[in-house]
Amino acid sequence: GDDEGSDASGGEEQPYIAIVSKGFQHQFWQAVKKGAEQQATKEGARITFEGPPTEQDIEAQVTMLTNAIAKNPKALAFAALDSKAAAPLLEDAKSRNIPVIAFDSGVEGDIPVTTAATDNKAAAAEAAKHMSDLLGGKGKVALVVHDQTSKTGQERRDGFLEWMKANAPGITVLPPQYGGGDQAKSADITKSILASNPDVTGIYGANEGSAIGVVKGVEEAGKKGVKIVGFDSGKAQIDAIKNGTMAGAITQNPVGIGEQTVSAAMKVIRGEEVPKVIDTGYFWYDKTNIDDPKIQAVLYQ
Amino acid sequence: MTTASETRTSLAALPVGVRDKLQQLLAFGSLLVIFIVFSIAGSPNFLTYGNVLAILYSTVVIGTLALGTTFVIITGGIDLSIGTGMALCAVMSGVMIVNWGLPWPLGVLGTILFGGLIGLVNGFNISILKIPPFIATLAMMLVAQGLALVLAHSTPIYFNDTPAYSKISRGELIPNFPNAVVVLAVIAVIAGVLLNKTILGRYTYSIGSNEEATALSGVNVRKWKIIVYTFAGLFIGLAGIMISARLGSAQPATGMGYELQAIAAVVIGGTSLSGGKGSIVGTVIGALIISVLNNGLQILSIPQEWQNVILGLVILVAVYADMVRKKEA
Amino acid sequence: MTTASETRTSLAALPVGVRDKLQQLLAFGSLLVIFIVFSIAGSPNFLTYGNVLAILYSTVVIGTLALGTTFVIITGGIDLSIGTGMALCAVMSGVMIVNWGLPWPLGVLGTILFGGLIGLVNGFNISILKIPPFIATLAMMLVAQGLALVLAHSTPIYFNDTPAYSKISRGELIPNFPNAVVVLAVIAVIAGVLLNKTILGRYTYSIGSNEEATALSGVNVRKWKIIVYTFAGLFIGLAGIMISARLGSAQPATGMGYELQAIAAVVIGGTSLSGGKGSIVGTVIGALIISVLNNGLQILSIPQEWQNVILGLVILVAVYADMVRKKEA
Amino acid sequence: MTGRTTGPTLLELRGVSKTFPGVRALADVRLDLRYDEVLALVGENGAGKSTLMKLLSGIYPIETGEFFLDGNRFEPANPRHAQELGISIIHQEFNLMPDLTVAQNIFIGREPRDGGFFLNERRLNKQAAKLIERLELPLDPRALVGGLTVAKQQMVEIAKALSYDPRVLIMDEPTAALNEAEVATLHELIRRFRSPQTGVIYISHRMDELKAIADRITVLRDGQYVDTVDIASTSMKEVITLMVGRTIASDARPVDVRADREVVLSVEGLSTKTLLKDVTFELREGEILGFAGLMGAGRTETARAIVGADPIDGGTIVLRGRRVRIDNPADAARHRIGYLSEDRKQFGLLLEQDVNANITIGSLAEQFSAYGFMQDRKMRAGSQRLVESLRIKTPSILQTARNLSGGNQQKVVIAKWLLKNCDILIFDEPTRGIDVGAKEEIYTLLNDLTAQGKSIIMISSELPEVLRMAHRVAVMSEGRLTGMLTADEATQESVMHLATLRPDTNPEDAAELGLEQSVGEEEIR
Ligand SMILES: Nc1ncnc2c1ncn2[C@@H]1O[C@H](COP(=O)(O)OP(=O)(O)OP(=O)(O)O)[C@@H](O)[C@H]1O
Ligand SMILES: Nc1ncnc2c1ncn2[C@@H]1O[C@H](COP(=O)(O)OP(=O)(O)OP(=O)(O)O)[C@@H](O)[C@H]1O
Ligand SMILES: [Mg+2]
Ligand SMILES: [Mg+2]
Repeated sequence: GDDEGSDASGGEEQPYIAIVSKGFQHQFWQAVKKGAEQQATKEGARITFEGPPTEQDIEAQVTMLTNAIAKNPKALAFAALDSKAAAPLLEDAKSRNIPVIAFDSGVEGDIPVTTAATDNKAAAAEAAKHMSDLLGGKGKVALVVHDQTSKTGQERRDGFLEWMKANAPGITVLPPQYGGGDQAKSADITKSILASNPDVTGIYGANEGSAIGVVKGVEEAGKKGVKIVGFDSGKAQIDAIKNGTMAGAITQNPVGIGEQTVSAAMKVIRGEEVPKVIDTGYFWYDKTNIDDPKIQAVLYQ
Repeated sequence: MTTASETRTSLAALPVGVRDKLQQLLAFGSLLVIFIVFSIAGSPNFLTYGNVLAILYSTVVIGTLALGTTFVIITGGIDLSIGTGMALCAVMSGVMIVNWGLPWPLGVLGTILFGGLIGLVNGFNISILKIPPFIATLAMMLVAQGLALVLAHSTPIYFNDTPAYSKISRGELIPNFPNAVVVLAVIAVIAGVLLNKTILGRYTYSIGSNEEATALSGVNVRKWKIIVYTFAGLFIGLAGIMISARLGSAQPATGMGYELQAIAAVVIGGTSLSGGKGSIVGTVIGALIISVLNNGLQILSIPQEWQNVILGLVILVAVYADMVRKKEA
Repeated sequence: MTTASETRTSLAALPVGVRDKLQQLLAFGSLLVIFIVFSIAGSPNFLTYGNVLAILYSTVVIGTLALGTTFVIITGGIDLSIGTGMALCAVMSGVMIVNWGLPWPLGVLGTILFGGLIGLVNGFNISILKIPPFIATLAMMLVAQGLALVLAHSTPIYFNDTPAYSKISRGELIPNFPNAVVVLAVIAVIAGVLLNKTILGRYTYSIGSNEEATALSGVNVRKWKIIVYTFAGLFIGLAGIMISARLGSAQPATGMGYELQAIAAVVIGGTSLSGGKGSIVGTVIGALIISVLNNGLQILSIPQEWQNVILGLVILVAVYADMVRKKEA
Repeated sequence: MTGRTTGPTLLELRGVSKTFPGVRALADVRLDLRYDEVLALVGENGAGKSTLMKLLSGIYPIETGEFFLDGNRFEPANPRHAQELGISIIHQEFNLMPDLTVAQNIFIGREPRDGGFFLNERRLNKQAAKLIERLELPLDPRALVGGLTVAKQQMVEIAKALSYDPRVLIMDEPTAALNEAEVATLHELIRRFRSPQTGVIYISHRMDELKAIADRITVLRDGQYVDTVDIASTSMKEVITLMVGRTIASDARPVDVRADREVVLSVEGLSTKTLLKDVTFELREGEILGFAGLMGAGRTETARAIVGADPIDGGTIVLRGRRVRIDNPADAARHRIGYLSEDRKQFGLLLEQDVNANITIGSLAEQFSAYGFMQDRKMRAGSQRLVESLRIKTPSILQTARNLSGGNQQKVVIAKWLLKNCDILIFDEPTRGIDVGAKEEIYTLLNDLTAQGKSIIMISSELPEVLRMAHRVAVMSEGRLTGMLTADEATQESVMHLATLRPDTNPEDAAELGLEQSVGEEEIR
């Protein structure tokens, strides 16, 4: 059982941590879940991990949060799709003395006792920097982003765009296209981009689905020499980097986020001190450092 | 078997009208069973005042959409634009209240009317241009989705400066009872009255059971179809208010997928997609079944990948059970 | 007006069969117009061999689903489970080929049959248990979605060790012409033959046209409905192959939303959701219209939020135009 | 002189009973059909005729009762089984697939195949053509059934039933949709069909035709067996008395011809793209204007065009001197013109709705609504009144229309128009499927309406009915009005003569109608 089912045996004594994430089906969130579960088993906690089907389903997430609180957890870990929407519920949690740990991207307000997150914008900027280096500071770059309204989507787009604007005058950036993180759709979009702009020299995929889509699209279009920079990991992306179709990618440390979140929660439950912010960091990886254990540790297959 | 035949004869004895009412009540059955199962199997956290409220509260948006759609579906039509249409209405509300700074009651009114406008366009395309409802509303679904992003510049519009707005959903005119639930109850009653007691309702049914015959009876079917879609549009507008009030912001990209859930609620409630049959009670029950299941499965901490499996199976069983019961009646 | 009446009379003169064929050709109209507009307005990059291939290639998965669904919709039914069902089939293919290490041709066969199994269950629920198609397939949609995640342990299954598998989609038995497009063409022809030249097709139309009468005529409607859904299921299985072959992996989380696009393709192609009417040619055109629009709008680099708006409007106009043309015919 | 038989009979039913929720449709009914005979089955609307036949053809499961074929007991399990036993039925309500062609409909389930799976459309159409030819029916095997008129659809049903080469042929009101000429064709078919191995059960409300076709008559009343009599030795009056349990007024011709009254409706040069050519006539206040003609003559289209159900190509409609424009039936309704369609299932009834809803739908807005709210009590009172005055047989006005017998459904449609207060009523085949007793009542009601100064256009394929009710008779052929006869001029012969004129094909006929030029124009156009 890849859920609390396994350790439900001693469930009663074990402190229960409810985790409401931004997603659940996608690999990134599965990796976070994995980290959380590992840590939970290590520290003898019982967790549930839930997230809405897409990052647009804010109401669904708010409802999940409501139900999580209804279960009176010892601690609540939460990655907000929209802080404002969740605010009253977090107030509620506070009033019930349920400590809130924010993860992935932060939660506005002072309710979260700690935030285990990465700066998506900085990470995206890093991606832009590497793209610019790969292209020698000139050329035409396209973006395939998973969505244009979610916080993650916007930060991973804007971080890239802003860095380019500021630091790479020689590079023209095409208007971002959005593929919903769907590999096939992203691949089709990539092919259209290549068709309408044959002179594109670099493409940035802002999450796993988008990045793999870009790779597929370039392959299918039979286009050579287009530099692809991706985001997150996953087997397909790792392979693409190993075989050179993808130049490199930014990854956060999803497993780490999961672990940090749970351990922080446990600390809070035990009444120990926790830092206000836990930076879970991000990493650039490519052919050169991909086998480096430090990188391997943060990648998920 | 014996019971079955008994039920049959005993029920058959009753006048038809009473029989129908009884069937509607029977429809409660599945909902009740599901609820009881969760209360027993479920952790103590399920059957608490707070959680029951949570269930009702989480039904509001889908429920609102489902109520309007019930009318459309009874006419034999369908409305796929309610989901993204709701998002567009939410954005309009944001534009009017936040960007233009209209007083929120005006903004609310305007948004509801704007929803009506969406419905009016659907109605025109379907009734006058004779475009199949599925296509007409599919097109509107896409258009609304796009416009919502355009008007909101692809970012949420926050109602921070009008705290009153959020009160529409979370406020508690009745202590410990969120307004949203009251709103849903009220509009459900209104919809029920309109469907059963007014000529709007009667024409809705008769268009659904035989459009040509209704027209040949001298009813201006074109006009009434437009009215029905426009009316359903008002609920889209209201849903836009309710969701943005709940979230405290107008989310331009949310909404896709709501149409399916709302239609599901209507159909689970016994309304036939081929038109002519249906009830508001049924729709409310259908909506509740869905949210009780969602809530219960989460409260029971069922692994998420299994939740949909169970949800699907229970819906199947619930509908089948209701059908069998009806046949016996 | 004059032309109208002329078309009418001249066409009216023709025997029904020929007239239908002609109308189907007319249906090409919208597609052609759209295509030409893009070719002119569009950058030179639209009308290139490569891009046309890209359009066809991007039609494969939706097209495959749409073909099977055409049969279901002509019987007056609907199938919402094709999207997530496809994902489940993709996962099954992964389980069989990667986890169990079956030779890929066997895996492909098994997957297609598994798709048939999904259809069989739908058919049973609809035909024997008499559950409305919308509900039965909605339930299956949820179940399939869940099972896909469960079977794949919520992670993609990669076909890295069977490069032949990807060839199914991207290989080029015909130089510079991906197999996937060939597959689509072949199954389209097969579907067309089955629908027009076999008793399966005849009963499909007959059931959709008047199920009761068909049954009274001694046709085993129950049996044939099950067959139709099972048959449509085979296409779900094949779609599962095509998408996982394209992506080189089985993605358990994709699929949701594909059903709507496929159904849209069918309906845009002139198949009536109330059953009895429809054609494979129409469905293929419908699917192409959608992917030509998607591709063209991106090629013209229209801001994405506007793309849906335009997509919606064009669909509306295209369908309306075809209707007017048909009326005149 | 009961019809109890000795010796083996072709078909024998004993002690058959059937109940529906709230209705005892059949109680201990018996019936026997001899070899080589046509047995007429008659009874009031709702007497149980169709139900009995549905049991016999395996549609309803048998509750109680014994069935014998050639003296051997049998139980039809389902329609197919009944067909295999040689029992073939033409239902009162059509069972056709509108989206399929005539040929495809006739041979559905028995398509000629190649390799068991592939259709052989050519052979299918050939077979159909042969059959149609043999039966001398005016049908095109390739025509879509959905586009045919009721009459033609009826013929498809007949062809389909005969295509099974049944031993027992059941016809449930086959002539309801047919006119004299077509009835004659059908009777000819039946005569050719009957043989020492076969027999026919023939349900009809048209007493006049029974003498012509039937050997014996079995009478049902309120779901019970009354008697079986030999045609030869019985008068129709007696049969009717057996049916309705009382004697009913004989037919009286209309008295006053209403030439003096005001013209309420005058139609001039009405034409449609499909059929109508220059139809011109006047309707006077308090007048019943009969419309006669063969199938396809254009009567229904005239009616549909007047009420705006079909687009008109030319011509004007003048109401009480005011020219009006009518684009859809709603406009017509606003001008107090009502149209009762010949096709109750497609254009008349809300099958899923209850009797009350069906009767009141037309009058809802103007009679039963206050501020948009329905006045339920008033509505029920209204429907109840009509249910009684038309003697509609239903357990309650809340019964679903689908569950009513054919004739009672027709009564419901009529009730709708009697309730709606129109000045001009266009009745297209109003008494289709209605029993003799009820017909009389309806005739009386129509006369009451005209007495109140309302005007009626009565399209009917039953010439006697037209001759009896109409003050004047308009005769149509090939979309033209070929004659207008006063009550005294109108006779079988005179009407039939005008109805069979073929001006477009036959110059003499054209000449007789003074149409030479117009024919010329036709050719020039
Ligand atoms: N499906 C049904 N459900 C309930 N009642 C029914 C149903 N079918 C028929 N009945 C009732 O059974 C009685 C007999 O109906 P049936 O159709 O046999 O009459 P009929 O003799 O054919 O009349 P008609 O001459 O009008 O066709 C009627 O009172 C009718 O209301
Ligand atoms: N409801 C209809 N649907 C389709 N076609 C129709 C319809 N009514 C009439 N038509 C067409 O118009 C022609 C004239 O039929 P119509 O019914 O007007 O003749 P009629 O004189 O009323 O004879 P009857 O009504 O006895 O068939 C028919 O041959 C048919 O092709
Ligand atoms: Mg009958
Ligand atoms: Mg007619």
